[in-house]
Amino acid sequence: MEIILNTLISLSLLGVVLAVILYIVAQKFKVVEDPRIDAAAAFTPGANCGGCGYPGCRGFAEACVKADSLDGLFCPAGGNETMKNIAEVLGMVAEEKEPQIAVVRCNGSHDKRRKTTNFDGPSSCAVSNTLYGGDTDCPYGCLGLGDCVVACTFDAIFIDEESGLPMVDEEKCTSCGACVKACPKSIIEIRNKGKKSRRIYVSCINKDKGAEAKRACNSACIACNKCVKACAYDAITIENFCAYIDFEKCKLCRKCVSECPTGAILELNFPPRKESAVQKEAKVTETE
Amino acid sequence: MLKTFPKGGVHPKENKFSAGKPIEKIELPKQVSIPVSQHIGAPSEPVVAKGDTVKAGQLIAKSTGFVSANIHSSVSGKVLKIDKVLDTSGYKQTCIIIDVEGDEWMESIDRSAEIKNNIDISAEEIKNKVAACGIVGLGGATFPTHVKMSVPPGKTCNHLVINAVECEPYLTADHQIMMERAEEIMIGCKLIQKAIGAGKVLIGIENNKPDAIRHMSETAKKFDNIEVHALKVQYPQGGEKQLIKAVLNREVPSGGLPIDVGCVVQNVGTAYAVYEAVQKNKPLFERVVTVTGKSVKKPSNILARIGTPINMLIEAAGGLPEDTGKIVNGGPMMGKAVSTDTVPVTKGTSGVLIFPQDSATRPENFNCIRCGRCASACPMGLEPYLLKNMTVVKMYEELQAQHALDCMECGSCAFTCPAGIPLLDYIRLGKANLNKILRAKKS
Amino acid sequence: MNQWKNFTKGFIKENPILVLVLGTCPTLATTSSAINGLAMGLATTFVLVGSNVVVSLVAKMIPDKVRIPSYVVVIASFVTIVDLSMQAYVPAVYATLGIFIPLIVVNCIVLGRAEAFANKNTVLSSLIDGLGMGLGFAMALGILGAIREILGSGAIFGMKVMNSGALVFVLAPGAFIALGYLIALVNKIKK
Amino acid sequence: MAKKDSFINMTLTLFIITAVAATLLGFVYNFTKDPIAQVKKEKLKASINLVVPGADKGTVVEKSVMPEEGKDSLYFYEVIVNDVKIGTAVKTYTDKGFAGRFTVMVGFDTVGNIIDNDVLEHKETPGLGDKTAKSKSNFNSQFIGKNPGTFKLQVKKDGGDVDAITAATISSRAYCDALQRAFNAYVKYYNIKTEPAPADKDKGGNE
Amino acid sequence: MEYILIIISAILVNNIILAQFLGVCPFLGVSNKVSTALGMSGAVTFVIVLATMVTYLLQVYVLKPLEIEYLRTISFILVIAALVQMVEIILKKISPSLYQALGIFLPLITTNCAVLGVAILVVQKDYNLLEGVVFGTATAIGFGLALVILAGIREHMDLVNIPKGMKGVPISLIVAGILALAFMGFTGLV
Amino acid sequence: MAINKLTVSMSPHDYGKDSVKKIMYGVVIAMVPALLVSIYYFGLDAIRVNLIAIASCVFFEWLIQKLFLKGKLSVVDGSAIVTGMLLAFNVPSNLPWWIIVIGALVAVGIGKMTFGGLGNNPFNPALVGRVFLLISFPVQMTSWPVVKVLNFAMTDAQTGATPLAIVKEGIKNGQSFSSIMDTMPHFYSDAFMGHIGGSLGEISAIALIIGGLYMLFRKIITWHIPVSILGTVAIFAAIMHGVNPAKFADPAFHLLTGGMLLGAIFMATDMVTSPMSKKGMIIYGVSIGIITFLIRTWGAYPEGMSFAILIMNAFVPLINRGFKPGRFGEKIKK
Ligand SMILES: Cc1cc2nc3c(=O)[nH]c(=O)nc-3n(C[C@H](O)[C@H](O)[C@H](O)COP(=O)(O)O)c2cc1C
Ligand SMILES: Cc1cc2nc3c(=O)[nH]c(=O)nc-3n(C[C@H](O)[C@H](O)[C@H](O)COP(=O)(O)O)c2cc1C
Ligand SMILES: Cc1cc2nc3c(=O)[nH]c(=O)nc-3n(C[C@H](O)[C@H](O)[C@H](O)COP(=O)(O)O)c2cc1C
Ligand SMILES: Cc1cc2nc3c(=O)[nH]c(=O)nc-3n(C[C@H](O)[C@H](O)[C@H](O)CO)c2cc1C
Ligand code: SF4
Ligand code: SF4
Ligand code: SF4
Ligand code: SF4
Ligand code: FES
Repeated sequence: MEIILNTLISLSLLGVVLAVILYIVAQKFKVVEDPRIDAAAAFTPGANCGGCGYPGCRGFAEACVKADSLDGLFCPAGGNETMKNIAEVLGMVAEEKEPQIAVVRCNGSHDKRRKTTNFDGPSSCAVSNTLYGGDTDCPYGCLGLGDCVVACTFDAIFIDEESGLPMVDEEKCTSCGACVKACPKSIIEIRNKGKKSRRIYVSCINKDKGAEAKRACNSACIACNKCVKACAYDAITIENFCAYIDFEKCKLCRKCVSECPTGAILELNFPPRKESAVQKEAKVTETE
Repeated sequence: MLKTFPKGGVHPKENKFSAGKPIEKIELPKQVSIPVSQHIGAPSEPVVAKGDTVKAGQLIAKSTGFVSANIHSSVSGKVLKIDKVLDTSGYKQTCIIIDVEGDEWMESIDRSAEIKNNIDISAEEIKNKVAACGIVGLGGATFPTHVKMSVPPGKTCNHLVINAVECEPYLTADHQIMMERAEEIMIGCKLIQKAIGAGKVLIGIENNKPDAIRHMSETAKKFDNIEVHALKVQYPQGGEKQLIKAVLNREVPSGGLPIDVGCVVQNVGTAYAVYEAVQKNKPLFERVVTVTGKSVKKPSNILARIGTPINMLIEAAGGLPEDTGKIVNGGPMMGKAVSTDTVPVTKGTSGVLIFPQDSATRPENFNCIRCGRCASACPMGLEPYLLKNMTVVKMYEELQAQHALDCMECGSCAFTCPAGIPLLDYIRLGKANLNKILRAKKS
Repeated sequence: MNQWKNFTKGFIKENPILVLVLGTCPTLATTSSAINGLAMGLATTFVLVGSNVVVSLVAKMIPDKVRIPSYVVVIASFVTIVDLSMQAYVPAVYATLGIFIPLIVVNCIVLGRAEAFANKNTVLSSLIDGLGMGLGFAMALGILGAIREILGSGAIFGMKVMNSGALVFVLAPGAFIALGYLIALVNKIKK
Repeated sequence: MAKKDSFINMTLTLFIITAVAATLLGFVYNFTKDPIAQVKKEKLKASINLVVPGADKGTVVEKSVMPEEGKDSLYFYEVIVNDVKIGTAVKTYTDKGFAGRFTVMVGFDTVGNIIDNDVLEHKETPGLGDKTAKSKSNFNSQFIGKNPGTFKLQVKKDGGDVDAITAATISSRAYCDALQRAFNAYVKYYNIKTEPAPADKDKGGNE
Repeated sequence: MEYILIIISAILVNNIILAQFLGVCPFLGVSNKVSTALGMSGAVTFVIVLATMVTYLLQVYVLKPLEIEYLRTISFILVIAALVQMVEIILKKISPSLYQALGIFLPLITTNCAVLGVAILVVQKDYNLLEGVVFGTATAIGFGLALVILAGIREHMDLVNIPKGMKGVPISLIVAGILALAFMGFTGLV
Repeated sequence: MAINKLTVSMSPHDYGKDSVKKIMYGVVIAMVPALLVSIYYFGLDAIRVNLIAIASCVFFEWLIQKLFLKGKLSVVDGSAIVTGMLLAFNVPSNLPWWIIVIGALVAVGIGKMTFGGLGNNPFNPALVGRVFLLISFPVQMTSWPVVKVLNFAMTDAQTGATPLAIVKEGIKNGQSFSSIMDTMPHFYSDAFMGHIGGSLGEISAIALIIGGLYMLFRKIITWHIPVSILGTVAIFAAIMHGVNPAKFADPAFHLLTGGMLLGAIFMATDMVTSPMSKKGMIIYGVSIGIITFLIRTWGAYPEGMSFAILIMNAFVPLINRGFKPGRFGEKIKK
């Protein structure tokens, strides 16, 4: 019995003493940290991809907690769901964002763009780009060395063997924008995913006059203005000899696609067209 | 013991095939395309329009800022168009394209052969003339010479160092110009010396050009305060910081300029150009270019007009060899490979080098074996393997801490690496990205 | 939560050693043979289950600043119980596991589970979590023990299968190396 | 979810938890105290019994004896069966092992013959030095029945009578050293007369 | 001499991580950068030395006289837990940057086997207070040494191409294994 | 004239002549004298051990590369041959073949390829293999066959101990250093030529020194590491020998025996696992010297070179961090 008593007294005394000390220390060195940061961070995907523009997921959570509203704060990897969760924790409203995806705006596959030189150097677009415009005549086009592939933490982008161009995997892409930052040619753009994942965009960013662009690449945008005229919604503008389709305005009517003489406008995930007359017409213009 | 710089450096095979070949002139091209940006600094602005007729030496593009340079026509003819043309940098650039009609020079240019050695002109006027004639550094960096001549207030310059080491293998343009135009060069030196107020002129020449050392020393005797220093052969002695260290044993501080240790460095070719500009009123529209290579039939030193496509020079040197694999504008250590043989000669073109197929590609590469040779070879005392790795993993802050910006891109590291790692490719990228970040931070 | 999933997660998906890499010290120290590893694993399982249950019961009442001390007391009580009982009833096993029994108290997974799971879940879930984690731990220890025993002394569960082994594997370096490759393998399999 | 930290509830919580734990443990301890003591005793007994068979049937008297050489004392366990001293187990040690201290239990009969011996603790290399243990090889059976007074406790390489373990001469030597220490102390303590120890204390000897 | 032997033994021969397997989790966890490894070593040294002293007193003046030594584990760990908690609270206040860097690993010191291990070893080895403190400090230095070495190697490996599957924990363990192999060379120094 | 597609790359366009391959094969050539001596003294066994070690190293490197690592095959670079040869040099000539194969697997598999192959390994592969074997198979690894022409005593069967072990044991047993040396007449000249017991490649000082000079001449290594190791050991040995000549061996003995020269010339100099800067190399060498001397004199093992090098390998990243080359223009702060 004595042992039990000794045990009881000494151990609980120890407990009490430590509790008192801890209390005092805790009082003396008080730091307040918002516990909501952890709560919010718990909802982030934890991929630390940087797509939100903050250093890592926790950094984003901190920014959300500090901000007055969630306007302008968005986690592309977690998407609307994450934002809803965070909003809930913080008692704010999340802005719904249309789902987005990366698109590669170069269509100059091997067969359409002539190679003029051999690049002898490390397999890196960024390195190649510090040297010269690229191993084809088009200094705007994709270098095909896959910096974007390396940058993507979600394995969502890969170089297609046949065309030598990057392809985006719609399932995996979170629109985090890492590839956009990685591409030294600024070829990749984050665009709205579109209804049923349907998108139309000009797959070219060259800034050269039509003739020159055409010389370098068969599917370059030659700024012929046909698409602009065809578009009933004013969605297409031409700047620096290159057309651009505003995804906010585009109604996915596909008229421009058939107008383009070089095939620079791409449509994705549309059902096949019924009549091929338009296409045929397009071909005729192309051969002219 | 011969003087040299103490740290790092390599000694590539010299291969000076064109040494001793007299400077020759070649016929005018049918068309020249003259880029508006042939120097470090802001591109110049064209002052001619399509259809204008121009004479050789006529101003065709005007300098657009303090660090910028005038550009003059190198031929007489008619402006065909102003368009973008692929230049030696590998990018398309605005060029003034002129159809050649003849070789009529501006009247103000003194074309006589007589050497004008009296200096009766003020420092200010020298600078103005140099600026007007669009003189830029011919040593490779093409930095506008009048800018260098304007010593910033608060600094004094007591030495003018003339860079005649020509440490790049293959190249012989400077060597040849020293053999043929020593006296003019000396007058050029005196002019620069006067403009910057330097007490002494020191000419550094590497020991592999004994004839030039002899000839220049002889000639220098006619002038006061000009000394010729023979230097041990070691690349990159031509780097200005190394040259100053070798000649004067002064170390330009990290991130500093030669003027911080009281020096200005000019290339011999630049000195000659200054002579021509000041004494003969001749703008910089032609320069000596070494055309050479292992399989080139007739390695030559050619006086070429700016804007001449390099294939004309190659033709003059015996034509493009069958087995050509790579054409380099400049020396083998720092020159740029060009993507076609139609790019024009610019003020910075010191050589056209033709590599046969078998030496056009880089050696087999392995993993870095951490031998540290790159670090021993680096004349700036950097650790190239580290800079490369940091670039790959994007550690830019660390890059800056490791003095990446001190790298002068001499290529000694990549030259010496037994694993064949393209160190400099990455370091350049790292520097470019780091500079981008620093610029963004500043603004 | 699906209790079956809760139970099985400890085996591969969130295996405390192979995936979470917690509790490495006893793992390395006691796996010089398969049987030692298993014994240690089971002892740990007992503590884990006990402490998980108690922690989930009392979690709501404990102020934050004394949370860890309190949990630690709970865990240590269980450990002491195991320690005393093993000394009394299975002295042979106790002899080899030596000082590692008291160290269960600091085995990161025990406190880790108390912190990460038990204090926000029900008693039942916590019990199952403890059991799953514990058995997962024991399994990993058993496997590692078996590997080291075979490579190190050419035996498995004490039965000789080879003439001799590479001694290193029963010593400290072999423990690290074997665990390293095992984790690499699991990483690969998980993918 | 957790309570706020106030002085009272921090102290109280920790108090209650420690108190409950203490009570519980107190009981467990009481419960296991005796079996543990038993186990410990048996373990010692067992090792004594190994070197002095019959010890389990008799009583054991423990003594601590300082040897002539060495810093630490040896433990003597006199085994008395039916009031007769049948032998003494000596817990001895050596510091000449390959990798540190070596503890050995050796049993002597009343005239100093070795009854049996075994390693208690060692740090030798597994597979080499650990062959000195009974379970690993029959190295130590060569000492059974020998009297160190006549049997020269040195490895053959050093001119003694002991067959060393292959490639573990150092451990073998150390083992002999431990036995010798035990023997010397034993002989001195009980004042037993044996034939003079081999005179030629040569290179194998101690300082 | 006694102390020197204790120090050599604790740092080189019986290195707490490489030979005794105590404190392996933080060894693997906080070794990705030399700077954090140094911070962690400092924190661990501080806690170990403090804990050794407190637990020693507890052992000698409470547990032993009252014959309740079986409470060693529970009372030691309680003391250590409270101590770590205290260090954490204080650190958060006076050096938020170090706190940030050590992050989740501070609480892990509680469950760092090394701390409790040293406290128990001091009692087992019958050291006196000074010996105990020397031993604790040396052990902590041994811990720090191994940690910093691993951090150095890992920092280097971040810059080169390690096979993907080996990155992180596996490669750290293998480095630790080879390191342990190398440290076996010190066998017999004491 | 139409030209073919030009190659475009960054400067420099000229490259030094040296390559990894040349360096590695240079090391192989430097090891030839030691190999010949080992054949002279150990006969065909020396060839057997070398062949097995080299073949298995190359094979495992190839296999692992093929199975686990992508990228081009690297076995041609010759580093596996060096590793194999050095592994062979570090084991007794009568080692069973399967132990050699295990050693090669550990050296190449654990020591090198786990880290991604040539250049990435922080530890010297051959030494990882050797120490692994030493700890795992101490009996086989420490029974050295006696060299053909027997010259000194203490040999019962066909195996004998190395001079280091003999001296260490003797001193532990209270003999004086000089009395032990008396049992080995002509020791110094024998050790210089290679007529002593030991691992395959470590016996002949002269052969190793020739190899070292060749590598210095070819600029494969620099003097810093070998000289600082040997110098440190010599100084420490001289001091201790001076203090107590009976208990401590003399410097020449230390330098000529065991893996001292092999380690200092061929193994500590492995560029992959040694520091980059000259200052770092000296720190590294001195530390190896100290640790070796420590282990040899007070540790349990008679030989400490392998351990010392491995331990210092671990410090190399820290040394590289601490000892940077002097930057141009940094000292001068105007
Ligand atoms: C690595 C390196 C090597 C150089 N080599 C030479 C050279 O051989 N000759 C030369 O005139 N300039 C060389 N330069 C350029 C000089 O640094 C410096 O810019 C030039 O001498 C200044 O004179 P300038 O402005 O008249 O060209 C080199 C530069 C670098 C970075
Ligand atoms: C921003 C900048 C300012 C410079 N200012 C001066 C100057 O005031 N005086 C001078 O002599 N050189 C000046 N220089 C020229 C450099 O000293 C150097 O000659 C030039 O960068 C090319 O040298 P390199 O060929 O060695 O690279 C300046 C260069 C730069 C980039
Ligand atoms: C890894 C290793 C472990 C060793 N372990 C022991 C040991 O436990 N006991 C021992 O006596 N010698 C040990 N040795 C020492 C050698 O085996 C030594 O050569 C031997 O003791 C000399 O005895 P011999 O004359 O029988 O060869 C070890 C040696 C090595 C390399
Ligand atoms: C001078 C020199 C010494 C070398 N020493 C060794 C060595 O001791 N062990 C080894 O495995 N490889 C050695 N190598 C080969 C190679 O560097 C080694 O296998 C790499 O560590 C593999 O990445 C050496 C190479 C050189 C050039
Ligand atoms: S493809 Fe681009 S935007 Fe999409 S996930 Fe990958 S990196 Fe992010
Ligand atoms: S899209 Fe950009 S980053 Fe991707 S391969 Fe093309 S050039 Fe490189
Ligand atoms: S290129 Fe830069 S890093 Fe390389 S040697 Fe030259 S200065 Fe040094
Ligand atoms: S020279 Fe090449 S192999 Fe050597 S350290 Fe530098 S990068 Fe690595
Ligand atoms: S189990 Fe020891 S530190 Fe985690």
